[in-house]
Amino acid sequence: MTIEIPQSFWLYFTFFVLLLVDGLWCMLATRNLVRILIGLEILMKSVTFFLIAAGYLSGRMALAQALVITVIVIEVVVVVVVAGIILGFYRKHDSLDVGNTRRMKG
Amino acid sequence: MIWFTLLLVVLVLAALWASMTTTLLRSTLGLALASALLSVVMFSMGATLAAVMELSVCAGLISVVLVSVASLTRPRSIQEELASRRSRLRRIWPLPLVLIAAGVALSFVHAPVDIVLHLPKGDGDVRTVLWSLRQLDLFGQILILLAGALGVLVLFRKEAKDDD
Amino acid sequence: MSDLLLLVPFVAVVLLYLLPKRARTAGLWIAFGILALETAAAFIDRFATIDFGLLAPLGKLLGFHLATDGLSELVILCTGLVGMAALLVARRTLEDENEKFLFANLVLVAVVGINGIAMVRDLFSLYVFVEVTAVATFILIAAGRGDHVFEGAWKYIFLSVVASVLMLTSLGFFLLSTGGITLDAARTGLAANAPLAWIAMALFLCGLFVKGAMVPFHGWLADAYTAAPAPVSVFMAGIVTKASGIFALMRIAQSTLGGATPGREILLVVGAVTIVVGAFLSLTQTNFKRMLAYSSISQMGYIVLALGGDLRLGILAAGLHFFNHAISKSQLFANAAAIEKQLGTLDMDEMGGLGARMPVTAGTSAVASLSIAGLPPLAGFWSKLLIVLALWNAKEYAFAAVAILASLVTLAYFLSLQRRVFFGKPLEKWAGAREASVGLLVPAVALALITIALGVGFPFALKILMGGGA
Amino acid sequence: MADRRAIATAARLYFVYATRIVDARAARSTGRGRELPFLRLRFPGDPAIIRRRAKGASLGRVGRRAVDGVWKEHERRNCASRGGVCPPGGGVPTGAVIILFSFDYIAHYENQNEYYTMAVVFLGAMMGLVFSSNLVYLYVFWEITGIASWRLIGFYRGKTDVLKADKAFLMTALGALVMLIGILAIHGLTGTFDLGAMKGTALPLGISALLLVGLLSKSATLPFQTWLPDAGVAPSPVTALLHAAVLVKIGVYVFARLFLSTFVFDEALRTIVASIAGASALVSAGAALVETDFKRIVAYSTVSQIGFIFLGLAMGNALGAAGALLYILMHGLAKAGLFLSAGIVEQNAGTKEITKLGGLMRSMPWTAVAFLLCAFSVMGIPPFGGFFSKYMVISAAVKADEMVFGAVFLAGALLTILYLFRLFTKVFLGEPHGVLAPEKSRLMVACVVLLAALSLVGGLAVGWPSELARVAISQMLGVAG
Repeated sequence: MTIEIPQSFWLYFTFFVLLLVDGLWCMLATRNLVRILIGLEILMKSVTFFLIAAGYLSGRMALAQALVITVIVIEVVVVVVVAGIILGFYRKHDSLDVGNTRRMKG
Repeated sequence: MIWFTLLLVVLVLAALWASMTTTLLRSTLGLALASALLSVVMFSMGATLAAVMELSVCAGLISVVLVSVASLTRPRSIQEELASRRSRLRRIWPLPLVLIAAGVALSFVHAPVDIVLHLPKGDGDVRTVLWSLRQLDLFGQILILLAGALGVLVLFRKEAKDDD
Repeated sequence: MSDLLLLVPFVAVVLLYLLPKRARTAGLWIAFGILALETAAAFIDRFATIDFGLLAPLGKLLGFHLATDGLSELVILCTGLVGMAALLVARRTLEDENEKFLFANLVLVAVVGINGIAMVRDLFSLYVFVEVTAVATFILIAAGRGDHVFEGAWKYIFLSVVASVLMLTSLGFFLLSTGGITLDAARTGLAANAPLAWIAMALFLCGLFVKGAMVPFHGWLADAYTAAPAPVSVFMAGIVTKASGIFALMRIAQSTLGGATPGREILLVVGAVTIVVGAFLSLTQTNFKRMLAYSSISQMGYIVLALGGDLRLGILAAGLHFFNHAISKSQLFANAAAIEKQLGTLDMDEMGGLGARMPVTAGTSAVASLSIAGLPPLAGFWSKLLIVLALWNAKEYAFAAVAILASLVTLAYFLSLQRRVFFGKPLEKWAGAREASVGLLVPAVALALITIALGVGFPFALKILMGGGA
Repeated sequence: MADRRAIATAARLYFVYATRIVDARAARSTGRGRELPFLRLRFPGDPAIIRRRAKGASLGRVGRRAVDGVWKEHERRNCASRGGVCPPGGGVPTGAVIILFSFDYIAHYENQNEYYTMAVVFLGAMMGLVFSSNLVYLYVFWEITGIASWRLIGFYRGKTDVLKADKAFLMTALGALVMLIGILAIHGLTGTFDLGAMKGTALPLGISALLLVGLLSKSATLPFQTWLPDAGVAPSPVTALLHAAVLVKIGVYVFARLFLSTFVFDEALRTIVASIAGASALVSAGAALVETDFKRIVAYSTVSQIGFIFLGLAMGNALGAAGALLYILMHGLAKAGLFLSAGIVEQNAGTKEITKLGGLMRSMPWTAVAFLLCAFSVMGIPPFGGFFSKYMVISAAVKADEMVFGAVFLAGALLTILYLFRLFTKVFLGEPHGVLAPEKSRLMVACVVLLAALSLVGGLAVGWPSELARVAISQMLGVAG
């Protein structure tokens, strides 16, 4: 690579932050459970990207890849479980509106 | 480098589209696109194996799951849809502006960072690392897949029972 | 042979599915047996180094980089005890056989996760096992029949993902700053005072604060505990939250922070704020389980606070409080299960005078309450005393005073709980209420006896602990 | 951490109390559901008593040996000097009489098992406290008495009863926790929890103040006195046990242990304590004058008398201290008599309001006489026991040249006479209101009479108790009294 390390670090970091903000905003702005799940996925993308970038910059790409592979597996399991929970919620309330969940207080 | 940066920009745009578009199906599509773009990014950075995983699992499998969730649930009525869309739009429209502002602000930062460099690049093959150094993580993967399988069993079966 | 602690429950889950359908009723007892073995393993001196003959090559083959020490044994012991209690409660409160079978399976998966957390020496593996435990717990909560299970599970998932993001980001920073993700690498980086390493550590701590429900990330816990089915809340309150959040913090404080000032100050402030906020929130609750949940938050604050004190004594005190709280809180949730089963409600405003109807439940819950409130001669007093001593020795006088005086609030809400539920005039409405069945009383009584025995015989226990490391 | 010797000692003490509780349980189970209360007389706490009575008793050989061992160990190690144990140990016979009284009094109510268990735990903890030579164990037993009194005060399950019990528990626990901070500070200062090892330490005023908060809250002295009158919702034997014989005296006793025999008792602290005690004595005596609830009057009287005990201790000379210890003993006997008389009146007449009572002299002659005798002792009329203790404290004030406090003390004594006479005339003399309730239970009356007689005998044969107090003081202060 031709660019020097600090500069490229900030490049990666910038896009990491952008994806992160995007995902968080997506999660917080919506009331639809599936869309929250999508926001959550965007968050995971950002983190995946950051891990790869960190491996790339520090020269531990193999390690970073190994980590990312595990993260991806965990991610897919979480998504499946959450999808199951969302479906259960839908069957109960006949809606995907997160507003229906805000009933517990205290 | 320019191309690489552009790729990243497109990646963020795809994610932005996924979070802003109106229907769930398009949103899912946007996510799949972002995932695919990310795998290209990873590929170009040399993380080939992880890129393949990302492409097949995230862009493929997760999209399938999301699409099936979206199709198993009934879309809302038009009135509901319109009402909720309006309120959502009110909350989501600042997002692009925020992203642009954050991007611009961050592009001015060039503070030095103290990164520890491991030269020569690459500490062996990823397969070696995964299979000989990170068995515990592999075990964790198997375990979490098992947990996921149990979860499918519990959460989806419960549903079938409720149908009766 | 610490690998066995991961492998045996894992293999058991797989084998349980090979059982013929009719034999599945035994699932609960098989899980119980495995947890009993686990409890016993915690007592075997240097269990990790024992060679099991034929099994020895297995360890080499697998190449897990595990390490056990006093702290791991503590968690393993708590997991065994709490898991057994949860299984006993499940036996009496879950309705059909299938639910019980799945509960046993998921508990075993979570137990593998917790054992992993107890023994790993690597931040990423820590994350993986935390996630395994969390996924098993999501499913356990969501599998319930209550009205609020989705909400409870959902909030937990939402904040868990935030925690994951924080931890993974932190791992990225660790890669950049130290090139490694083992605990040792992290310690080296922190000792060299690399700014990126400190950022990474702060992020990781934040992730664990979410997992451990420290204020201001405590929002999920009360909902999750309240929504979860009775045996799940016993298990969660007893060990899941503590292992995946608090124990990880203990591990990090012990092996990476090394008493460095910035880390200690974070722990002190977060711990103290959590103690106070949790205690006052608990004071205002009307739901039995919800009050216990906020009390859990507050008590976990004590453990974190202890980590900010004098290092050696602090870890010892935190470990003891970990144990005491695991025992007493899971016992209180078992009491809650008994009450819910008998009355069908957990609203404390509807209760009163139950002490006469359910004397065993009332008596054991009083023991656990007083122990958590830190009254001698029960076990909770000694751990709190050690926590305060650790703080005092580290010259954190103000924090020590906060810790001491907050136990008055603890006492206040537990007295209010006792008053509203067990004392007062017996209500007409519950004239028919009777003591819960023996199956539900066994765990409560056993755990209460542990509390009393540890409290009364504490000086001897301390001697063993001091000798045995930790 | 605490040294091993103390650990072993405390463990043995635990064992003693445990055997005693088990013993109580066994007694109950042999009764096949019936209460066999007389068996419980055996364990009002003092290992010495146990040892004497253990000959043919049910403790069994092993238990007896353990008890013997503990006692000898205490003798050898002199954890608390033997003399020093005696005056608070005087609470034990009083406690025995009170428990005897409660056999009849409690018999009509539920939760008797809890009552007896807690009473035993309470007395046991109190003896444990007396024997502790280590601040941590002191604190442990201190809080156990708190737990026991929580359940004892909350004996009735009505909402206000339980609330008042919680209030008492929380207030004493607050004091105890503040005291715990003080204990930690002492540990920080001296590096030990062992009272013997820290002998002669000069405490900074701040730490002393922390300790004092705990002591005052347990003794229900101003400004922490409010829980004590409220705790009058408890059954009368409980109030007698807590307010007269044991609980409130613990604070005073530990004060003596800490400030007289362990730490340096400096001038500033002495003035502070004396002022608080004086104010407490006068204010609560005033409150006793205007109250109309029988038990609240007696309770305020206790607060007031505790003030005098603190005054005596704060005078700083051996005479005052010996007087205070004697005061603990005498006041315990007489005040228990007053509370128990209140219990008889309350249970038979069905009210505690003195405006609704009157002329009970006719239907309750024995109770009335016993009440009057006990009241004489509390007032300090010769030749009752109370006179000597009061006399010693006053002369200690004179000797220490603290004329102001001497005057306060005299004023307080005058008020005591006033409010006790007022109480007596309102309840036992004058026109009867409604039916005159008779004394039903002979056992209860006998207990009160016994206490009154003991008060009188304590005064007539004052040489023996005052010798004890003198020995105790000379051991505690290390000087010839």
